Amino acid sequence: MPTRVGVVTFPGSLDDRDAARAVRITGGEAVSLWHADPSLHDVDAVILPGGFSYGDYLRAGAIARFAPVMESIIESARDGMPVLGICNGFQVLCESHLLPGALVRNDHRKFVCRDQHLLVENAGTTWTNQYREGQEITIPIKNGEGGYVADRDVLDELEANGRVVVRYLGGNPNGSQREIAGIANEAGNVVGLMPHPEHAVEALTGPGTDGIGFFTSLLGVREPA
Amino acid sequence: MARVVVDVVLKPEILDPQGQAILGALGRLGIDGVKSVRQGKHFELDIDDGVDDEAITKLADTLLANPVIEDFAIRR
Amino acid sequence: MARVVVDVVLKPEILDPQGQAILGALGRLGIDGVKSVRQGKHFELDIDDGVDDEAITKLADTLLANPVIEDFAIRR
Amino acid sequence: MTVDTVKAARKSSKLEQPYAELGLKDDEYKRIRDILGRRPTSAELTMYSVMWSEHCSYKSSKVHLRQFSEKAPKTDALLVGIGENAGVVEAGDGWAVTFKIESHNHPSYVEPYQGAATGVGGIVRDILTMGARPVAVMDSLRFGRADAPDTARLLPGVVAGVGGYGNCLGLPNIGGETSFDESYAGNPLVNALCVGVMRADGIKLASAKGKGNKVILFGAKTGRDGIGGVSVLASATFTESDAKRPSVQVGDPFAEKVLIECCLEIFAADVVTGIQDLGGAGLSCATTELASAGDGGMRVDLDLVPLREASMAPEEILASESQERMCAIVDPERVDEFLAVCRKWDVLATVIGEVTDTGRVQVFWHGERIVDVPPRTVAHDGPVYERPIEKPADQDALVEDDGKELSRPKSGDELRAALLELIASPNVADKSWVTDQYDRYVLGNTVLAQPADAGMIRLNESTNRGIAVATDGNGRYTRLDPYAGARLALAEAYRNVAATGARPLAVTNCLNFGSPEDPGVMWQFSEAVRGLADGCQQLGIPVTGGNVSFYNQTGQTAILPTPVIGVLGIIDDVTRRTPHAFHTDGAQIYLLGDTLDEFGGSEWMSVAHGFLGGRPPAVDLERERLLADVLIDSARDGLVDSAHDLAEAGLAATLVEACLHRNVGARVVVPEGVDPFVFLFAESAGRAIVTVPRGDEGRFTDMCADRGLPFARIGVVDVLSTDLEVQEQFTVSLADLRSAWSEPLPALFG
Ligand SMILES: Nc1ncnc2c1ncn2[C@@H]1O[C@H](COP(=O)(O)OP(=O)(O)O)[C@@H](O)[C@H]1O
Ligand SMILES: [Mg+2]
Repeated sequence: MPTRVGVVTFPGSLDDRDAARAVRITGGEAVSLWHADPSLHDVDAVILPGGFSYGDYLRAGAIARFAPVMESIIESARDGMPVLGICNGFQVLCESHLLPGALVRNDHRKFVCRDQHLLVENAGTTWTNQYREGQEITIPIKNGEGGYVADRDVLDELEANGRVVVRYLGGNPNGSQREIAGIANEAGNVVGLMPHPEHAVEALTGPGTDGIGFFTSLLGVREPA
Repeated sequence: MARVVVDVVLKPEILDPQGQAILGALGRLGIDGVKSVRQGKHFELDIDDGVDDEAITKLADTLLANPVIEDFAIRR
Repeated sequence: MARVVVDVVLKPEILDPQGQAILGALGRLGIDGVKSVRQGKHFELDIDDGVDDEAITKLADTLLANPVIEDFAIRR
Repeated sequence: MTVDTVKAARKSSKLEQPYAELGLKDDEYKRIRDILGRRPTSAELTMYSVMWSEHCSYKSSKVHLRQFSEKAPKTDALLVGIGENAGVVEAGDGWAVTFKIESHNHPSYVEPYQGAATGVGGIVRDILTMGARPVAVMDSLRFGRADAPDTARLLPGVVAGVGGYGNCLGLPNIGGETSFDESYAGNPLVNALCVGVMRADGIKLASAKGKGNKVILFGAKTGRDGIGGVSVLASATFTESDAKRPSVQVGDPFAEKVLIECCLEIFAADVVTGIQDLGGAGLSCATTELASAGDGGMRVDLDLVPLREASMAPEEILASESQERMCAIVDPERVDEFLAVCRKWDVLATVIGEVTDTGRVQVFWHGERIVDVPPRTVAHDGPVYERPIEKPADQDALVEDDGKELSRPKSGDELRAALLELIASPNVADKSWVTDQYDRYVLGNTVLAQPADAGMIRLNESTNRGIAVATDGNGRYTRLDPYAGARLALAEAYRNVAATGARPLAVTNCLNFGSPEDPGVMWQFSEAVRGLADGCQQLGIPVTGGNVSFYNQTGQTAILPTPVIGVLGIIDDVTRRTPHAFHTDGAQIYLLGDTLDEFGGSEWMSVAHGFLGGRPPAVDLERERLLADVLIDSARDGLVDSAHDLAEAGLAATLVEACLHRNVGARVVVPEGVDPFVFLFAESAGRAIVTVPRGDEGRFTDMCADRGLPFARIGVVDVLSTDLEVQEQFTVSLADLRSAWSEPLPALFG
């Protein structure tokens, strides 16, 4: 049985099809989850995709957090279910307090879409175990509110416990504190990423295939080789 | 030094997608009794005592608000 | 029906690029004497008289502001 | 508030009506009275005035645009032609593609962010209306001088608006243009293009058929957006003192995103018999167009329309241009199903009327009849003008003075300096400052996007079939010779599509001109349309739709006449696409086509001498076709590993872009007997460079020779080199090229 990965669609989700495609390409089964349906349909893991849920006019992710499906996800995540939030999904995870901190308007005040170099710092999470610690990868970013901020104590704690999963290399694209591009919760099952690995799974349509590891990492955990 | 506040709101006849989105969410949040929401901008300025009302009005009119679609109010 | 205003501002320790940009533009406009600018959000709500302070505080605290990075003030 | 009814109009036929304030001419007003056999009600006057405006009726351009149909080449690929919301062409495997470009120039001048944003929103709805899923957008932008204060106000807002709306809709932006010329100061051009995809049997049309079928308005509420002169009428009927100025339309991309998903679900369930988007002229347009393309009759209860402001008068509701609204015709049996899908997506939907067999559009306001008109007279049989045409007095002198005597760089150092200056011109410089604000990845099918010659989208993951689209236009060429200018723009877009390996199939266009009341402008317009229609005929690709924008002028001074041409092509296998950048070490660089001493309207003339005069480059469409065939076939056969077309700033700009994209050096030789300056900077049409991997040169040159396409080997790619070397002339480092090319826009716009 392939791993069943739920991909949530909120009104205004955009990269949901892409996340589902990435799951499929890497051998998983993508199950689409609807924001208004609290059931997780027996999935093994959940991806909160990129986009502008509810237009993100108030604050990115602020409204999506209250969707019925989120209550179930929050509960299951606390019980250890793997959850990956990409871009808007990361923002939703922060708004839901599954991850600390917040994502604010880019320091240059513009939306930015580009191929971003990243450093994988924690290759031990559910979503990054197929990478090597210290591996450099290139994955697209595209965000308007991608600046990661948190209290200094929180930042120190993240650093001290290896919870900074990926960091920007070669220039900070959005003013994130300490160049943070992605973080994990304490248990490592919940990861939030500003970059979009689902857009780096096919050489034809992305800057390369460096994003595949995020998806195969999950499968690796479920089906040890 | 003085604190001046400038609130910028969309003109009443202009669509406010932001307010609409919030209003829509309230229902789902189970908060009743809110009839309308308009979202605007709020600026807090620290200024030297010498800066007069005229300068602040000019500032609000050119930089803080977009007079084509927004109105503003100044509080000192 | 009553009008309630909620102002949301970034906490002082959070960088405010929009405020910074305005401050930068002031020089070019020839307006002196502005020492700092912070940009926040301003919400105007029309509510039924029955809605109490507690409900509004909850609304501000859970939806309109993100307490991790923002403070808010309510005016009735 | 009192309402003007049909009954009242019959009684008070002498009543003075403010038709002139609404932009209607005396004879137009008289015609309305003749059509109705009485004075129009104020609601009818509203409908006629907005629908007979230049923007909606094409009254000045109609007689010219006919050529696009009259001269249309025969093609089996065309499924829906001019006249619908957008044309549709067959893409193979049962798929069809629709695309169209539209202007939002003036609104973008008034409020750059919202103007550009709603421009994207509008064209996306046109595409959606055809039954298609929108899959990509492009934007073609023109501003005044890059360093003008007006441009500093407009450009960042326009770009943020295009991005803000398109990004939030989840549509990849795959290309466009950004250029600058003094003449666009105060008249920026913001043209947005959208491409959509559907099953060929799923095309939807804007027609209201079937007596008893329901008319459903869905999407956003109706507000006082974009209501111009109509407020005169509204204020004549009631006295409240609320704001009557035309209000800027604000876009709600989230509402549109939800509307798209909702519509696609409705289309999939096959519950609509006709559908129309609400754009210019709002409900006036949608109701009369639907009716006149259908059975001809419709009853609408206008008081059922959900409003943002309760105090709106019926005239305002009819004229409102509120965004993110659609109108569907639905069988009564299917209405519940329709409404259920709308509820799922939280989309407001209201039955506002039904299709009738009266042959008239009848609008009621709380039971009183306020409109009763034959819909064709509103939607299709508007006024048609044969505007006077006269070649501008200065035209011959402009062409006469060709600037041939102006000094040209000669030495290697001078050529090097000229190159660095030219690539730093905002027209030629790196546009990443703009395009980095656009999401090009979303939907996961973007094969090529900026800065490729054309954007390319994979349509089908299993067959790898795809499409490519490019837009081009050159106001300077068109000013010098509008007939040739339109053909040059067509040729360039065609060539750009072919350079990626796709076969051009169809054309869309946005014709941006000054005032049609100026005979000189009308001459430019008629020549450009003739040139485009002839060109499409010659190339065998039909015009499938487009848009006209007149009155782009300040006082007596019009913009450079600017036809923007979009060409769409099909590629059977997107994995065979040709990228534009050098990347294979040792690949031989070939220049295809003929290079002549052609500098009329060139970027070099403009940058070096601020000069415009002479003739634009010659266009030979047979040659363009031959070049395209070679580019397409060599992509298919894997003979070339890069191809890049030559246009503004000639070979120089093309080489620099091909080197810098992947930071790869090259050595170039000037062919014997060729003037190095002409070689580098001339803008002769019908040219491209390709690189051929070592070992394939013979096959490639045989192909060119067999078909009679001139070619010259002009150099070699050197992956390890950090220079572009033009042998015996100069060497310039990639680093110097990069800073010259990529710094100007960030320096100007932050
Ligand atoms: N320059 C043009 N070339 C070809 N067709 C055009 C041109 N301008 C307008 N049309 C066609 O005329 C019809 C009406 O145009 P328009 O009013 O822009 O459509 P819509 O009402 O969908 O916005 C459309 O089919 C459009 O494609
Ligand atoms: Mg239309």
